[in-house]
Amino acid sequence: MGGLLRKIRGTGRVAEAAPPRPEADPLPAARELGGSVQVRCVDAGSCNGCEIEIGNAFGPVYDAERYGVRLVASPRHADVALVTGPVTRNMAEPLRRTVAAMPQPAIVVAVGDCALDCGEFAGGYGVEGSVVDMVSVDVSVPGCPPEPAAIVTALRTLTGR
Amino acid sequence: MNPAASALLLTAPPAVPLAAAALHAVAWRRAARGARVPGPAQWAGLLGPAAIVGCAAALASYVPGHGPVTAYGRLLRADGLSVWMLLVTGAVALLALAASPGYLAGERAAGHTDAAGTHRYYTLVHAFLAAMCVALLAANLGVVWVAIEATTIVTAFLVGHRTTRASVEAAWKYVVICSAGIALAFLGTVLIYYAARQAGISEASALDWPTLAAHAGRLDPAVTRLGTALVVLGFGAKAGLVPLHAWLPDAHSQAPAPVSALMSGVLLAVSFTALLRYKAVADTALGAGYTRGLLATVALVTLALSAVLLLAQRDYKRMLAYSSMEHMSVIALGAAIGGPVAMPAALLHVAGHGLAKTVAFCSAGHILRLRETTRVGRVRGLLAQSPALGAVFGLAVVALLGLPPFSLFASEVGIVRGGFTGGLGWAVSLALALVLFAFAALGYRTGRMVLGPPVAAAGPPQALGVTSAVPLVAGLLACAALGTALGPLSHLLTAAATTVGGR
Amino acid sequence: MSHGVYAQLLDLACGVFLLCAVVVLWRRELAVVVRVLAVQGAALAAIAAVLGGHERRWGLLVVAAGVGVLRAGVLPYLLRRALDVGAVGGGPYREDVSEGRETRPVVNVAASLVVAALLVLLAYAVARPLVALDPTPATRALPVGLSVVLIGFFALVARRRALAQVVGFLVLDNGITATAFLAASGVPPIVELGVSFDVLLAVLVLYVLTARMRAAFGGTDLDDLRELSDR
Amino acid sequence: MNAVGPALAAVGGLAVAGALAGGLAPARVRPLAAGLCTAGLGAAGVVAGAAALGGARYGVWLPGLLPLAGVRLAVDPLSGLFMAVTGAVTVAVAVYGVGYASPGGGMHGGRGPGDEDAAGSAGGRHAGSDAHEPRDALAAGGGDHGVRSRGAQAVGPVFAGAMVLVPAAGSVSTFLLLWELMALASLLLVLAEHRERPTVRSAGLWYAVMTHLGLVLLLVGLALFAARAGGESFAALRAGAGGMPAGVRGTVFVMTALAFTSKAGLAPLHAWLPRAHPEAPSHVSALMSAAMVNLGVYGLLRVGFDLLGGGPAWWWLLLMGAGALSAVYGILQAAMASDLKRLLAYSTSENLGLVVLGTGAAGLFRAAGDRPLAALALAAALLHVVNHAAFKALLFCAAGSVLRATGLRDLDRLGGLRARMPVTAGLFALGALGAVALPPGNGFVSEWLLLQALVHGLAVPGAAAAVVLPVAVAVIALSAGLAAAVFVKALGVGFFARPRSAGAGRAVESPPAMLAGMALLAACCAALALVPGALGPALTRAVRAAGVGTEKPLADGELGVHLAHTSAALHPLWVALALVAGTAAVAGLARLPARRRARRRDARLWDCGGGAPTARMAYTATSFAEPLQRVFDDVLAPEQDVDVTPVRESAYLVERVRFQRLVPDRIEHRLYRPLLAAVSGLADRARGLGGGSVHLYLGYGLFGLVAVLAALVVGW
Amino acid sequence: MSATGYVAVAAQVAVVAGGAPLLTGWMRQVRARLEGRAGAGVVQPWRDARKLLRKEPVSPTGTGPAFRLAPLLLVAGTAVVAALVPLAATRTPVSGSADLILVVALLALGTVALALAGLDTGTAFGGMGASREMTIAALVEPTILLAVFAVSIPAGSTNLPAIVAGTIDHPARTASPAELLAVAALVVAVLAETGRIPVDNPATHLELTMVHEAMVLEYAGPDLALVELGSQMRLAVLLGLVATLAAPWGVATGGSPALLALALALLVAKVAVLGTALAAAEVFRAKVRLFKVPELLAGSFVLALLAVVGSYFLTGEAGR
Repeated sequence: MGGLLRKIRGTGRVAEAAPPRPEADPLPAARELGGSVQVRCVDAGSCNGCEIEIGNAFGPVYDAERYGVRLVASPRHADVALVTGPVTRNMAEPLRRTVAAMPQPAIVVAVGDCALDCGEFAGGYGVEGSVVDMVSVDVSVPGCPPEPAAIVTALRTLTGR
Repeated sequence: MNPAASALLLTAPPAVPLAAAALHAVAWRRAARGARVPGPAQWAGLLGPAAIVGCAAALASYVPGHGPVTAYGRLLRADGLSVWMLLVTGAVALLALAASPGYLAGERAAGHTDAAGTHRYYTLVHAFLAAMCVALLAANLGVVWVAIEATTIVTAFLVGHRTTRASVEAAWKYVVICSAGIALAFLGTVLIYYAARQAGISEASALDWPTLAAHAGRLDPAVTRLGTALVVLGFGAKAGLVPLHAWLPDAHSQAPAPVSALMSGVLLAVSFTALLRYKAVADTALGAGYTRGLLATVALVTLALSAVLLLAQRDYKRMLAYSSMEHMSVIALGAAIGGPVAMPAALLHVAGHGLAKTVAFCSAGHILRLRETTRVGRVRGLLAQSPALGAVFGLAVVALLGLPPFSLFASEVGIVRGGFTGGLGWAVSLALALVLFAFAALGYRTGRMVLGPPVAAAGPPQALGVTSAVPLVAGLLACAALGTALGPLSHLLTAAATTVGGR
Repeated sequence: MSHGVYAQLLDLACGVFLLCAVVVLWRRELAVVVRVLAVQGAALAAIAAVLGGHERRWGLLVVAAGVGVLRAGVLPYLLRRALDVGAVGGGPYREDVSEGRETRPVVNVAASLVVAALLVLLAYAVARPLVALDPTPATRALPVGLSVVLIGFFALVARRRALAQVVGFLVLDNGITATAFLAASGVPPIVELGVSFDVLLAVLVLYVLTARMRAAFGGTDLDDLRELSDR
Repeated sequence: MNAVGPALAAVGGLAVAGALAGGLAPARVRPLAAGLCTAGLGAAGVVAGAAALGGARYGVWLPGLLPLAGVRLAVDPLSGLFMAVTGAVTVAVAVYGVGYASPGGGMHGGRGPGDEDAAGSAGGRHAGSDAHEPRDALAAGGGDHGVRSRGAQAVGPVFAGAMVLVPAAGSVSTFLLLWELMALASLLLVLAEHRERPTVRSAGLWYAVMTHLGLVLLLVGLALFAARAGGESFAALRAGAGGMPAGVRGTVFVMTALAFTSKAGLAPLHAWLPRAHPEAPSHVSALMSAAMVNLGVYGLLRVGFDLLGGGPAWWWLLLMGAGALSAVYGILQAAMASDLKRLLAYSTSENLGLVVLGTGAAGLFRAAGDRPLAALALAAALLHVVNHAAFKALLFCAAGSVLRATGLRDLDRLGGLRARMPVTAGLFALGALGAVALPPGNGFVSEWLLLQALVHGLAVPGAAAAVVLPVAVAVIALSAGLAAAVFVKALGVGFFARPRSAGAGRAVESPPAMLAGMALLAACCAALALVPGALGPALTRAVRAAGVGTEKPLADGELGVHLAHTSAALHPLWVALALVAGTAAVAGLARLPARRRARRRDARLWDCGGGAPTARMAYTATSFAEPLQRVFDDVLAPEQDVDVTPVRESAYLVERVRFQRLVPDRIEHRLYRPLLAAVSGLADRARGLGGGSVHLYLGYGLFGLVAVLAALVVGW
Repeated sequence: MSATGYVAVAAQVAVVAGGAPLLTGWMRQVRARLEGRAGAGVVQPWRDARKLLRKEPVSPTGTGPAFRLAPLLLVAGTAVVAALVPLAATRTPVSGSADLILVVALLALGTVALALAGLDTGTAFGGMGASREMTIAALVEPTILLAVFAVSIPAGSTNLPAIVAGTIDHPARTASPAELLAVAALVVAVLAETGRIPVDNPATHLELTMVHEAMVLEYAGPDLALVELGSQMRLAVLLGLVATLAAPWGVATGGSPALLALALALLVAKVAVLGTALAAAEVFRAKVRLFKVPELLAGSFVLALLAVVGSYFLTGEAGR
């Protein structure tokens, strides 16, 4: 117990200074969210590279939470579906059902090249298509895998903070 | 009451059945093979019991108010106890003989008997009734003994009615065990006679019960104690009490249903009445302690034995026989306690048990005719297949279990209350525990037989004929009526109880 | 009849009476046992006659005669007829000889004699208060009556043959009647008449039942009678 | 001229009239005729009870009836309370019974061929008998047997009449007569559906033998009491009780307490309750659970407090022990039960356990001399009797209409009844609210009062109180918590979500008569929940008649429940209003910020994206109770066996797995099984006594003769 | 009853309703700071609530009135509790029936309503959450009531204002062993009741470990907002109750509005301190396996039992 306290006092604040707010005008749906975004990550068949980056985005260093973004367990609770990876044949129907389960206004963010244009896995026998083909994507974060900062910036455009 | 009327009232009960017996005996002799049994002759059989009930009712209205009635120079005497028992005998006989034609018709249809057999049956049953009436009305203890021995002899061939191996076995055991038991009773009577003669009572009235009861104080205690012990063993044998009880299940499972009804309902009680007579004498001679201890021990041992044997029983007629043993032990316990509550309760229990057991045995007869087996295991779904018979048999067993509307409940409560007031609390509690075993066993088997879905093998639903249903329902209603209100009979009951020590 | 002669005669009769009971237990052949039963009946009649003579009660003598005729004459005759019917068996040859003999009694003969002795002792102990009440030569012989009752009952229990059991029953009954005579010189006549009539009827019933048993079971061995049981 | 006399006469008369009507009327009109007589009978009972509660005393002696003893009636406010409760329940259940027994009505369920699921049908099935689906007599839709038979309809009014009259009995014999009449009538009613299921007969036998055991104990206890007190009427008992030695008073109390706690379904002698109630027709089990068990409590009060006039502390500690044991054990078994009526039966055992706990506490306080607190504890116990009668009758009637509509009792196969039987589901929910003892419900009021009595009991001197009372509070709290879990399971698993069997799928709402009966009971529950104060004066008089205390336990003239001596008070009406107003306000406020009136969208259930969730994926009663069972594993000791059938070719490929779990009744196993085994062993060995050989029988005779002669010689 | 009484009640409800999200925001902020993160700010829960209230209401197929009514009943029940409990003032119009047993029962009513809603959906998660929630609620009940029993002994009644006023008059009572044991037992019970770390992890995503969240997986939009507001208010009220029982100073016993304002301020401060302690404690503890929770609750039950028996033997002045 004591050791942990000393460690906490020692490390102090880990989160880096918040970069300036992105100027891009927020989406009409995002404006309704009013600075509170609840995110449900959906892995539509990614190689988990993007998942690691999303993890880092919510880690102490990038700390996406400080901008009002929170990960939640069920699409019912979520406003944003953070979709990664090319959509495999098995994940096509579940992805559609997850997006349908989210109450309006709902936003889909496609993370990583695979989500945009199937990236490395284009033409794979198991791949149904990219996320863009499957569901209407509002925001996309290119990169393989995209920087955590890029993901955080994308999310900040939704919260507006 | 003028002597002529009293003589008539006292001789009619034995005489009318005897006459009927004679009539049937003549018809038995002349009956050809296969001759049809005239219908009215069968229903004439009801005259005997009707006469008994009529005379008993007349006496019942007279005796409690004015004391005992005697006739033929004090040979026949009717006091409270004998009138009460006469009433019970008449009622049970009425039910049994009303059920007999139906039963015998079934037997004839099944080929077990023929016209001659029917006439022989009626002859012996009427003789049986006459003997019992004599046993009740006789004042001389010797004559009482002779009458009871006569009942054994007369019913021997009734038990052996069907000429099968089992009925011969039952008849032999019945005659040998009962005669041995009754012989002991006669030895006891002789010893009481010896003590009476030594106490200076004249030879003519030494065995006359009223004089004996009056002078009992002067009897020699040691001889009286030996005589009473032998009488309890002897008449106990005929009343189904330990140690010479073993004839009862065999005789009842083989005898025709109305006969076993008569035997269980009344014969056991008549021999117990004889025993009560001796108890009255012994109580004044030796003080109540001796007979109370002896009777209570015999009663509890019988109750234990019958309860345990009921638990593992597989034959429903033997089950009813053991239930008779159980109820006779409860009656014996009630008599042992004595006192103003337990003695009338015991006598009421005799009446209630007589009626309920008659209905149970007669319906068991019908069940045997319907399903041709006496095994409890092979009779299923009775209520589903013939509702009336199932209901009557079920209600009869409910009465025997001592459940309320029927009189056995009131009498059992009376005996328990009397027991605690009379200081025999421990015996009564032990008895109740044993009765609980019997309750469980009887309830389990009756439930198996009566309840459950209709069994295909048992054939189409069969209604119980009106003629055979009427006596059974009448029996149940009488038992229930006795249970709710005694009405005019309550004076007779108290009078009967006081004659044998229910002070 | 002087007092001494009366006492000796009475003791002689009682002695013969008790001896017959023991012999019934001792011998196995039914024919012999029936004859001993007749002798016992005669002894019983003798006891009654001696008592009647001593107390000058002619009624008692008549009763003694009746008892003699019944217990020494009629009943043994009935038993012999039942035996012969069994023996003849209606065929050219006699039925197997075991019918006439008590081949395997429930209790072997030696043991039953010991038991008989014990029962006699018990009878004497039980009869002590009876004798003490009125010590006359007659009442002093009461234990004999009681012991014959107990021996009769034991014979009833220990015999396998139907007729042997009937003999046991009759010995038991003789004992009781003897007790009655010795104790109070006989019960009132109508009771005595009724009792005798009942005993006669009982034997008649048993006679008919033996015939039926022979027809149903093919023999009179009581061990066959085990079908009615709770097992 | 007080109304008790004529009302009692009306009860008796209508009982006989109902019996005749039920027995003789043609099949079509029989349920109606018998039902009306029973309802009239109940109403007369309520009138008599109310009059007695109003302070009217009544006594009558009828020497003509009941040979050797005569019938004596004596009514005082304590018996008035129980007569009123029994009467009210009888009226409602009679109305319900008319609908329940009338032919036709809802679609008849019964076991659909297709839905025999392979998963273990586990839960509280008692050992031995396989639980093939109980075909409801009416579901078979036919004939003149079961509930509509002549016998059942004739015995119904007799049962109700006997129950209403038991509290009016004034002497030992009358009490025993009515007690046993009630037992016999209820036995015949339990056996009404003997054709449908084999388990009915074994339940009937258990019930008959245990009730008779109760009668034997009662008979011995009261006969000893009457003998020592020198009189048979209650007045004589009351007078003679003082002079009796402590040992006799103790024996009388223990004997009668065993009998009465057995009738109230408390732990050691409760084995009949979870068997008889599920097998009885539902309106009969409603009457048994809501009225008959109360008479066990009435007996305890009448003998313990009134006739014996209280006793030493160990009496009441015994009662509190039994009450606590059956409260916790009953509710635990209820939590494990998946048969709805068995669940309700065990819940009855729990609630009556709490009532007896309160009664024991009252006795303890009285023995310690603290009369006002004893009065309060007893008032709490009596109020809980009334509350329990109301909500348990409602629950059993609702369970009956579910059984009638679906032919099923097993919660694992029900489900989806809210959509198909909305009114029954709503009424069951109201009853469940009462049973879970939470604020707007009526159960909470009496349990709150009971807790107040125990909490204030610590002032009573004596170390026993200091240890026993906290444990009692813990027991009440644990049983209340578990009761909440039980009724969430019953309501949630039984009525919500989708049907898990064809029978449940075909359910249709019950006929109007049944709904009317249930509505009547619901109204009683609501009234008791919102204005319990109205019963204050009646409770005070009943408590004073029981001879516990003269002070007023509850302040008069209050709608809520005010304790006379302390500042504790409860206003259920205000709490309910606050909750309703709060809910409305929150609903209004929540809609405020949503600017556009968004229409409520119907969406598919969230299934993690996989296939649509089927009915069998929902939680059943067994799975709902699994955590609880694992927590109380050592208390319940469930028997569980899994048999795996491998494919013939290879042992590693599994063809079929059969899982079966059974939560046995441990008290029954530990107490009854060895007893039954011993008795049947004894019976088999004793069979030899009736051996069959003539020599053996004559041997008995000779042995008896020689033994008696030897005894005489020795001079015994 | 003076006007301040009504004002006090209204103020209490307002403070609890408004302050609860702030309390949760504050606790998340403390936790973020301890974990080196920047944290979303104290006001974030308000923003979440506002956003959720504006979203589109969704009712899953096959759900009935239980599903719709549960959130409303949860919030309303907690609001009534907030009104009853003397967080700020002891003499209010409702203080007559402010009974501790009633308060515990009202909170249990909210749990039962939510469990029924979980079962109403008919999904596996709903049933699982309901089953576990009811199991834990059943085991918490004895602990809470025994703690109530222990706390009520010195005051001689379970009426909350009487207890608080009594403790204010006799400050020594708070230090008595019985009171300490009772408050310790109450704290463990509060953790179990509100589903905080050792018993259940509010921020978990693993459905199989959830207890409270599994029941509300199907809620969306306004219903979800109410459910979250309800559980936040429940946490705030319970911490307020613990604070009032453990350190009742500052609760306005008199009638003046100034004292009321001071009391409210002190209430917020005390609850904030307790919130900080709870958040900090959560950093050091991990969620306990479901079937270890009964052992935890058994421990707290023993504490409560000792409190009751102890208070009887030690002080012995169990007043009426």
